[in-house]
Amino acid sequence: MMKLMHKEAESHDTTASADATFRVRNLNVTARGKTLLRDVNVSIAPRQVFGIIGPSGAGKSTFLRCLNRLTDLTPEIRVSGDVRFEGTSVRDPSVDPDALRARIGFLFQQPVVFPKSIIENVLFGVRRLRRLSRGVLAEVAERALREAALWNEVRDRLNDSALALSVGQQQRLCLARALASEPEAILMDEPTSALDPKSTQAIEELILKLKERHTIVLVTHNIGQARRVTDWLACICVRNGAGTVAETACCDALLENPQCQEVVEYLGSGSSLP
Amino acid sequence: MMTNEDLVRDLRLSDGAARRPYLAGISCTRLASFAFTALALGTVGALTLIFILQSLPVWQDEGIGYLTGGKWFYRVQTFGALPMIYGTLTVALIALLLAAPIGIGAAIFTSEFLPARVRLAVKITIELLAGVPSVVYGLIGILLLRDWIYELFARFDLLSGDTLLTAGVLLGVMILPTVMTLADDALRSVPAEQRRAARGLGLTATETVLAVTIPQAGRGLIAALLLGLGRALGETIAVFLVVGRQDNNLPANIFSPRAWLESGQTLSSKLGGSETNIAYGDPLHWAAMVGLALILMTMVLAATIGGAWQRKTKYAPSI
Amino acid sequence: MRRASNVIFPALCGVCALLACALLVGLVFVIAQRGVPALSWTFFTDQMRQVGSAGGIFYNLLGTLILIAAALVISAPIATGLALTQAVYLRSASARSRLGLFLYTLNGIPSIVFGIFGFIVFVKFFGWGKSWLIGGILLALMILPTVTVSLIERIRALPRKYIEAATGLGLRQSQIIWSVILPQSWSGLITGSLLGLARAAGETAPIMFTATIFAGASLPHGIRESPVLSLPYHIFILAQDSFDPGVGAKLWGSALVLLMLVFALSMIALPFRLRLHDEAHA
Amino acid sequence: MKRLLTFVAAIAATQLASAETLKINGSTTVNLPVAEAAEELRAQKKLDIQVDTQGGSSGGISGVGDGLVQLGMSSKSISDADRAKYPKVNFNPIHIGEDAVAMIVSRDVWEGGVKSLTQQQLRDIYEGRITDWKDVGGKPQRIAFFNKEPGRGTWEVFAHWLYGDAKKAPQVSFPEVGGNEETRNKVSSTRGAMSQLSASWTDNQKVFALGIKADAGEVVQPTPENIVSRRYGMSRPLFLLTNGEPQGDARTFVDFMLGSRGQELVKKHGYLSIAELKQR
Repeated sequence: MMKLMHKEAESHDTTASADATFRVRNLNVTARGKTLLRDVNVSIAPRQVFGIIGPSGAGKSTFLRCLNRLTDLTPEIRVSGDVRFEGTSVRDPSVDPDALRARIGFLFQQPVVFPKSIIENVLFGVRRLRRLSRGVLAEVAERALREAALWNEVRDRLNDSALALSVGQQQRLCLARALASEPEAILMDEPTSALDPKSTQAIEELILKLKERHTIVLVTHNIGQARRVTDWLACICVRNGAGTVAETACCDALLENPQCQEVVEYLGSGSSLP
Repeated sequence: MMTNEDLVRDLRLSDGAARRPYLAGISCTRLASFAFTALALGTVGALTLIFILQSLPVWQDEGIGYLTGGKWFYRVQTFGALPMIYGTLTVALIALLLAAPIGIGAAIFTSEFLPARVRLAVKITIELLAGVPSVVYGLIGILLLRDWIYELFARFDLLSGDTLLTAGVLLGVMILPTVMTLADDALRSVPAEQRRAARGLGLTATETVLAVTIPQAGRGLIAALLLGLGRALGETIAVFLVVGRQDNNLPANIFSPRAWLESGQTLSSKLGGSETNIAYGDPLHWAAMVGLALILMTMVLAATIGGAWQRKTKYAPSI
Repeated sequence: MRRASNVIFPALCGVCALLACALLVGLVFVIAQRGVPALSWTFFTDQMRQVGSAGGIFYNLLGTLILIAAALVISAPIATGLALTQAVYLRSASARSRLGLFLYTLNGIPSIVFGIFGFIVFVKFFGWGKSWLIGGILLALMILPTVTVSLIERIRALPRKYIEAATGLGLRQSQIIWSVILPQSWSGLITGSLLGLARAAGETAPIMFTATIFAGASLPHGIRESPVLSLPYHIFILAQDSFDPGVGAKLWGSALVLLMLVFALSMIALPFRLRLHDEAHA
Repeated sequence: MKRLLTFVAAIAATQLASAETLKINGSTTVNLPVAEAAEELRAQKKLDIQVDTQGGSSGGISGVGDGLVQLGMSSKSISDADRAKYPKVNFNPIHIGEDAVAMIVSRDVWEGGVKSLTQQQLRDIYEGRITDWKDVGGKPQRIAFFNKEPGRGTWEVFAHWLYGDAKKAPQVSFPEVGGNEETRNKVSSTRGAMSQLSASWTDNQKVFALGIKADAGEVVQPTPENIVSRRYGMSRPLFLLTNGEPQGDARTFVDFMLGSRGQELVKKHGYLSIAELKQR
């Protein structure tokens, strides 16, 4: 639909950035003197699936973690530049990073469930973030599990250990856990890489459904998945020893007609279509 | 990174090679290893057996009263160990009440809130101090602690600075490094992803510690306390110098804190005292002394094995 | 509320950590402050005189060194055997874990119990009287778990490739042990021994009935009836029976020397441990 | 088992007779001059002497009884019970000096006006009938009695003097103290404290020796004159103890202790020499 919007990342214009969910300007990340990301500029529009592809080690996960300041947890990482979420700089001193993270869900590569019951896992965050009555909590749990398409599978065993679920179910449980606190955006770091094809399909369907109400940033290695679910794509490649956004475009444009040499190489090499 | 399982499997493969007919014969290394293992096991077995055998007369003479009797007068051959069991438990309890919050709090600080480099430095310092000999603690106890306790609690009209509390506080400081370093290990063993997941949900660092790290490290923390308790129960010299060594001092109400400000006797302070020399040669008295060692050993081993077991069992689904 | 608790809780924990460090550093400070005036060259080279109120601690220090050296020599082969049995020879997981539990048990036995055990068996049954060797044996028993566990951990951390390579060459199990496992893991033995000895050097309870006397021993001349002087017992006796103000300084000086010895042993172990730490986290 | 032990002890004893090291164990009170004497003998005559103080006087007696040492140090007489316990041992106490046991109190008691006690008052305190100093003429303050631990000669002398026989002493439980310095330290740092202490260790600066008040009202202080004249009853002999006549190095040592230098050492540590005792 927007094939004309095909630009080099460096000259990414700001047409869409006025109401962008995330707007990243001149993001630089270093760790122990090594530059991980250099001059990253990206705008991510609301209620879309924004895909991030690129070779391993280029800094895709690091970029994702800059968006909700999970990078704070690694002391040696230094971040500079401007990252805005809904118009507010995430690194503004007045911003409480915990409150920020509560508004931005995060799905890890490996599902991380706590050694507790299913219901405890779903409510793990929300019951600490908001003061809710028991009845409301039950509703919240059901809604989140339904949204994560897990309700029908676990409704009868909510008090069983979450560790007994399959990995695919665990990943959806993690999604439900994130959804329970009604985040505005959801960051996903290769959420299906540990899953079998069937579970992968379930997650992909969920992503398409969730984008009606949420902004989704999806890091993926799977070009087919990118093609199936993303609206926009950014390719993060290594240039001069540091990761940077080589190209941003709407999905089809980038995949069919990459402009940038690194992207051509990346798409042409090992990660051919599945 | 290979696991021990892998190593064992690999070696079993090569062990098969060793048993090929043309390499017949048993390896000397294996023989020596098993012999040394048997020696160690045998020594501890002999130790237990000797203690049981040598303490037999007192069990025959006093029966269960040896454990429940409140009076110990060796000159008239009355042997009741209860006041010493009480003293040992009280002193260890006080030590634990002191070391548990401080040790675990400090461990939470080093493992959750300190950067790795600083954490290592603090941990090394603490472990260094875990080696301070108990006789040195005893010196500090006589020189400073007993006077402090005496003045600090003066309004309770305590008879002297040699109290169960003094010994307990001294022991608390002694086991603090043990508790802290084991608790730190337990907290560090909680996978980092779990913390990250909680932080990703928007929980604060504090909420993450309380909701994720501590519950999951729970067994490890209990193990740290139990192993600390084991050390506290068995300590001899430091306690000996400040506990007062008063026999037969069972308080009327053991739950009153006032009872902690009395002098007392612990199993180890009794064993470290002059009676051990006097008792040898009088079968019954000697049996009573050895019996104290047996009781002490049982108590310490219960705590230590409990701790070891807690530490070993991986965290399981808690529901 | 949430933000407040997120400040208060770490602060509380920080106070605990600070308190722990302050307590322990304060303790070292007190000992150092009182002990330093006693230190001099002759304090180390002269023997004790006038029941501890004059002279130095030469034979006390020497006796303690003899005791821990004996403990080291006795515990090293036994610990190696135990570690190999546990980490290499035993096949069933339950037998291995039972041996592990045995080590925990041994580690838990109070030192005074070892003392009484040594008194019954060696001093009385064997009729050795007080002897440095009994002290060495008892201290070796005491540090055995520390040494063994440290060695086992090092064996477990061995990179798989070494064993694969050696197996590929067709070496027998015992050859692999001597050519690969032990050479690669002996730092575990050193670390464990140093940490164990740091504890053993300061122990009074196991040696007071079995191996050490207050005055009059010099170098041991045999096994039977051959006690040594030692620093911890010296301090213990002087703490109860110093009859002279002169003893005070010597007493604190002795405590300081003992503390330094114990710290030195731990410090020597440190580089080995840090290397292990770095490898584990690489 | 018992037979085995006796056998082992016998072997140990024969071993000892030929051993060249002279081993001494026992009372910390006797230890002071003995340890210094040992030091001098080691330097002068190259004798190999080991001195230890485990278990106090009882440790010395049992050490000789079990054949673990050639010389015991004891600040109490050998009782019939001791002889009965070691029927094969011929205990031979050698008197090398005399010491008195003083009842000491802390400064606040002394300044509160308690300077002496009667024998009956001491019994009442020891048996727990009097627990406050105000009942014996002092200021109101609970009595913190530190009892010398079992086996200490000091305690035996105290009990013997108070009850005629240590065995008749009632079974009581007080906080216990061991060595003399420990006693002095704990008494001086505790209000209302009292204990038994070798008279030579009382300095009347940190701890204060009470006089003993006779029924007639006359107060006897633990001074050397009163000890020599036996007016102060709570005194004790200091013994070296052997099994039979001392032999070899033990003989040398005993002779040294009874000689002029040895007796000087006895006096140096605050005890009465044999010569002083014979003056009476």
